[in-house]
Amino acid sequence: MESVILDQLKRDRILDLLKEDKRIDGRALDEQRPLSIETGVIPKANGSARIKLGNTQVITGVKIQPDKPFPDLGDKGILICTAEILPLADPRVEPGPPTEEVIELARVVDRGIRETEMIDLRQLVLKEGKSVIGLFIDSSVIDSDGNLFDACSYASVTAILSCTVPKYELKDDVPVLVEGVTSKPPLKTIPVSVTMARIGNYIVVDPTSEEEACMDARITITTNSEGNICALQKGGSDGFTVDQLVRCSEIALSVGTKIRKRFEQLM
Amino acid sequence: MESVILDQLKRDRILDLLKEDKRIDGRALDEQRPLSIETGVIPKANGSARIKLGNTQVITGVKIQPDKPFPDLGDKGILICTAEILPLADPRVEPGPPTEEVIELARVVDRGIRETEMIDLRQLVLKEGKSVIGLFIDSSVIDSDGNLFDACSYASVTAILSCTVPKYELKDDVPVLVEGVTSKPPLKTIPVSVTMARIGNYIVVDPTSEEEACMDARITITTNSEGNICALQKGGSDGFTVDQLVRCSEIALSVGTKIRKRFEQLM
Amino acid sequence: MESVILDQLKRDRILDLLKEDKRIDGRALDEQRPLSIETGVIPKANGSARIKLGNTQVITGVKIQPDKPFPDLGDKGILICTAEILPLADPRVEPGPPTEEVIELARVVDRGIRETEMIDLRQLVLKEGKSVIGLFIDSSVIDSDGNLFDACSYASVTAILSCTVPKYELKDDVPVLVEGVTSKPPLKTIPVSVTMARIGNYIVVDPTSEEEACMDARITITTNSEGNICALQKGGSDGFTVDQLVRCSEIALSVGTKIRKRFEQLM
Amino acid sequence: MTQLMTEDGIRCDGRRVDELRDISLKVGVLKKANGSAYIEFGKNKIIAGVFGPRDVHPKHMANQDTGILRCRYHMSPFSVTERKNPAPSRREIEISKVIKEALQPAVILKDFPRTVIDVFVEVLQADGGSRCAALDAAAVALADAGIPMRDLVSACAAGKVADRIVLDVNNEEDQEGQADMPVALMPNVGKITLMQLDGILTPEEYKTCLHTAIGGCKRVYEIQRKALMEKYFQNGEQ
Amino acid sequence: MTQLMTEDGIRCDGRRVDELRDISLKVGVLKKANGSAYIEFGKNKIIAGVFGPRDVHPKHMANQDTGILRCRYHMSPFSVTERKNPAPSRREIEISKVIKEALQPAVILKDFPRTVIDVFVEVLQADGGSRCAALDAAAVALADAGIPMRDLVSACAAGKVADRIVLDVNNEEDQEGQADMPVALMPNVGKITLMQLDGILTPEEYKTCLHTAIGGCKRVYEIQRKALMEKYFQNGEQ
Amino acid sequence: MTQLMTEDGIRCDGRRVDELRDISLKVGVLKKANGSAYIEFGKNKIIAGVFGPRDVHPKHMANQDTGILRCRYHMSPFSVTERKNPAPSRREIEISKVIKEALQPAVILKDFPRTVIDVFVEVLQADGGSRCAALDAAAVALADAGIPMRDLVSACAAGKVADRIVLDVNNEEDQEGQADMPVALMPNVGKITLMQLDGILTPEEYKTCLHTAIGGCKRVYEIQRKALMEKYFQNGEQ
Repeated sequence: MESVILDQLKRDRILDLLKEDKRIDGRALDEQRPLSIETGVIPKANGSARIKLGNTQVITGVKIQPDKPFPDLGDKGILICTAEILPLADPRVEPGPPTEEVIELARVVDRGIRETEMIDLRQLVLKEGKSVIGLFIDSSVIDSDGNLFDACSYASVTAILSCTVPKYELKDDVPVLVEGVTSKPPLKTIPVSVTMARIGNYIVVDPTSEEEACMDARITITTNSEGNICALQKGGSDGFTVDQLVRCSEIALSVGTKIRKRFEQLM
Repeated sequence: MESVILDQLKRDRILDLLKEDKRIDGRALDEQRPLSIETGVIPKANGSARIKLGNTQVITGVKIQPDKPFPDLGDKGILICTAEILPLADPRVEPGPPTEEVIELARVVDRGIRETEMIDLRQLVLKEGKSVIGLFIDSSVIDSDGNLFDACSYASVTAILSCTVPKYELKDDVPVLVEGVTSKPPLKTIPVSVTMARIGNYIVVDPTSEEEACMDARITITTNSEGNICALQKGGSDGFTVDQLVRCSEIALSVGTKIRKRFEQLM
Repeated sequence: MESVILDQLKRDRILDLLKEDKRIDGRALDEQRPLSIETGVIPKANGSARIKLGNTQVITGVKIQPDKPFPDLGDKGILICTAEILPLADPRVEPGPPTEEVIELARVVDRGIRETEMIDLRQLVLKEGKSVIGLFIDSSVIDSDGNLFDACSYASVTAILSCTVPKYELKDDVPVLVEGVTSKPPLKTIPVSVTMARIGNYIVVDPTSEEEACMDARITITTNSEGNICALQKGGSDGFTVDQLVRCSEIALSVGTKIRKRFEQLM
Repeated sequence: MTQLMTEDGIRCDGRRVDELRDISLKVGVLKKANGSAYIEFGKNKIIAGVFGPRDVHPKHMANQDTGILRCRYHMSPFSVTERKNPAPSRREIEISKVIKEALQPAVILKDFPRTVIDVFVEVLQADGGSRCAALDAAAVALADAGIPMRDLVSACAAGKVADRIVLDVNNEEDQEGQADMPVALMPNVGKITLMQLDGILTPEEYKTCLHTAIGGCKRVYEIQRKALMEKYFQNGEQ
Repeated sequence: MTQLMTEDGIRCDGRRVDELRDISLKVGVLKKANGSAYIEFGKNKIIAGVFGPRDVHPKHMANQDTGILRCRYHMSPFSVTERKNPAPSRREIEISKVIKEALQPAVILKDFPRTVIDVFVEVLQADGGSRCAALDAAAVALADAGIPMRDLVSACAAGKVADRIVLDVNNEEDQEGQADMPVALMPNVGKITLMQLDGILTPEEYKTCLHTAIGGCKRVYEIQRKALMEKYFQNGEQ
Repeated sequence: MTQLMTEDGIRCDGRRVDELRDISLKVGVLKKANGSAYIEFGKNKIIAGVFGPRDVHPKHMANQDTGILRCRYHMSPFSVTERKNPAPSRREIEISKVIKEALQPAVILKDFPRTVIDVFVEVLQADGGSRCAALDAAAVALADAGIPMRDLVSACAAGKVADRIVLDVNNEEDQEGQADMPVALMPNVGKITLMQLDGILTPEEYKTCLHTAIGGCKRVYEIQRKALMEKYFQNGEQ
């Protein structure tokens, strides 16, 4: 808020480049930043991944442990995705309870995995209504340079793809770990989110924090392995035209297909 | 706090009128504002009411569901009255944890219903010490123009009078809803609270927020159908003489009788 | 923070005295302030003590009640020591959630009792993994003039020494109080903490709040009846040399021995 | 498991696929708020109140260059089947945020630097589509408060139920249907300012669903206009 | 179930109906507080400490025209039979408010604009009537702090037990009796500054109960005066 | 119950009593932080980031005469065997405080009045000795941020296991051993700035343990120096 004039100058500069189909870091409008994926980075977790999307960096760990099912959802295992921006990731973040931005981030990541039905939660039941397997997928942003939605989503999805599910059996209704027996998680599809920013009339894929600071609006669209659209979240303080929304869905499908191939190599 | 001079002028004006036995809105000193009562306004609740007391407006919903009894109170159902001043009701209210004013409001409303033993909680037990019926009576102030105590109390009492209690039966110690069977709540008496403000040496019934801003002290007295006094709360930053307290109890009884007749028509 | 110059003058004065082996209140460097101990001050508690260490005053109550054991610690009773600085004890304390200073205070007191294994928690089990006896040892600082660590520790230890453990028996797996039967707590040793401040190159025992305001660093060393060192916490914004740390351990042992004799008279 | 649609395309509450639920909207229902509105949208019962422009507390949140908009979407404890804890849930905080961002393009905040406009929405009874209904009431309450606006904001969901794209998803359809897509539109400017999707759509269905929702928003807009007209031009004169 | 009264009108703790429990009150018991007092009132053991007039934090709570009074009534975890969570309960917050409002008429706050006087009360052991006992200690602690006051505040409850009006309700009578009415009095000014009632009284009993409580307040006042005299005029001289 | 030491003095992870676990330390691993470091110390995986000197929020915490140092030690939910609640525990708050006090003597805060230096430590995977490893990374991150320092801070624990004093206690030894003593040293100044002890030591063992820990700190210091050299003087030139 302090440097309104500088922000305006930066926006002018970014818009001038966009008119020539260029971005401030040299990318094409529909080009993501380099994506690096490492899995197994937290051996004590059941699954884990470190994602670098340009300078944005996220670490996700998956913990799998027996739990009680939610009421009315006794025939399903538990899936909870969280996200946190660590204060070391960004000078603007302060320790404390989650802001509305972080709550939105976590819920969008969660829905992207939940609504696509990536994991067949019905296969994670030990005893219906009593005892199920819970997957806790916690993402920590450790370096924050824009597009935390995709970075956290990719880290969560790849941590799940790389995880092993320990075996539990009920003894006297108490879940007991069966040592040494694990399985792959029951997967149905691979969701891929693609986040785009609208700056003026231009749609840019995978915005940096510089681009986010001067964007008009934001959209995150998640597609599944079957080429369908399964989750969407518009954000930011302005809107989109219908044409832009259709264009965004096409970009999400085409960029998503490329990313999904990278993910499939992990399986 | 900003306009100390204006507050003082307003108080002088109100006191000048009181010397002539008049109030700023034309009422007699022991006259309540017009009271409108609508029940059944929230069909998804088991009981509900919307009260308008002058410009003060409150909506109360009753939710009835099985619960575990409190320790040492295993032979009684649960009754919990809450109250909240919604931020849309008053420019001075901010979202957040309840202030001491709101906590007092809720506890005074709760005690007015609890101490009069309006509801026979012993009839709301499914299995002693294990399983009981709970009544949650939540009041939301949506327009705040003084005397929230009576408005919330009247809304809570009429919501209870209008509620239907669903039937639950224990199956294997688990309470199960019996569809289509309901009953009236087990009532013993009808409590009516009457709140008065002392301004100078005058006692006025049902103060507006204007009158509350310049009152010296406040008192809420609840009476029951048998003409007894069953709950009382003094508030405000000054006191009452003994004579005033006796006079207040007489007003509470006479005004309460009129209000109770309106309530009885709802049964 | 307001009176930096005054603080500096006070420190100069204290240091000048220390050079002559004197303290501002006339004590020797390794001399504690007068210690008074009263037990049984809260008859409704199972044990209690009021400690005065100079002007510092602490009241501790012990509540003993059945509880569920911690997971993985099913063969042990529960011991929890807390500490609170009441806002009436100190003009700098404000009501609200505990500060990091208070959390450290409580945890150091707790560890001093836990790590010395003062109480044989294995003797407080009603049914392994299901039901145990819990000791809650809550300390309230009511007058705060420095060295809260030792004051809270002494009050906790003497409240434990003076407590009587009610007898519980399991009936249908529910713990039931056996009226009129009590026992002494199962004690193994008596821990005594000794807190020292470093001011310049001087080590002073039992600092007042005046001395704490200008100390460089702080150390609390707890010893047991067998003459061993069992818990230690360094605090403050500077450090100690190795020689100072060895000297501190010797002081803690010699001062601790004297204090322990006072405690033993309570048994 | 409810049957969500008959063979004749009649939905579980009797509507056709392109039919809105009953909507009633009333402007200026509160005395203390600067602007207010009450909407019944199907079984939703929602009240919105607006305060401002006014001073910002805490002050460090004020912006020297523009006014700010704050929103709070909150559900009453008695608004849902099982009594709801009155503390705001993560869901309510997220909805508060997307509602704020849906209203923001319509409100001319630059005119009121250093101030805040507060929009408070209370869901007294909840049904499917409560965030859209909340937005519809909030936009009208902003207008009622006399806040300068570029356009209204009109919101309505579409979705996929029993393999068909339907307008205005109700509670049962939301829970057992295939997709729910709430949308908010600035009807004169033609901008979508809120859009979410939960559920699975083919790219073709996505487009149909979006257009269906926009059609609903436009019909809601007429109801919003009429409600404002009723308050401000009751006697037919301008 | 305890028998609360014998046929001869003797209460469960041996008192007659118009008898106070033992009260001991000591002034100036703390070093750091500006004023303090310790009271034992039956089995109640309560300490009160006062700070101020002093600067207000946070600053926006200060009032340009008058000093403000803040009160905190808090119960120690070990003060009751079952260990109490140290976080303030809703009951403690309400009692803090009524205690503040009971003391406020007695304190001359206008003399100290922009400042706060903080009254902190800690219930070390709780019995029936703890709010009255807390008030009695707090009023004396305010005087001990040298705060200018119009009058002391003296508090005592009356109630209805076994169909009789009794003075100074104890814990068993509070829990199993028919009514409890705590009252605080400014004894020289003649104003009631705290009054609550839980339980059922006829209009006639209400009056009797009120007068009984006032009688108790006056006896407490003598104890408060004596305690202050003991501290300030120990040697009999003025 | 693990056997913690063989008859030949070999520990459960294969180390000798005076042997450190493997340590790898990398400086400058984050882009947004002013300084950062990543350490693997045994199975500990910890990242530290530093911001500042910068303005203090809230402002009343600023000190006119000196800069202030703040530390936050936090464990990721997935860092331990059983998923950890992300809210800071009392243990994390205490460790944050002792880490701050261990770093403070090394940082020249007087040069930056009214500002704050924030040190954030995240334990991604926890093993025994995580507070020492956190300190080792934090000290290097402060240097990487260009903060003027009197010395580095190097930390390592010693302890008592199977009746022997051992260097660098691991997780199993911490939980089933006899004593754990974390120590932090300013290696050139020779000051101990962090020291804690849980467990029972004779006075003689106490001295041995302290010297053993200091030996470990000095070896850690060499690793810290090397890591800083690698970043700032990669090509061997000054």
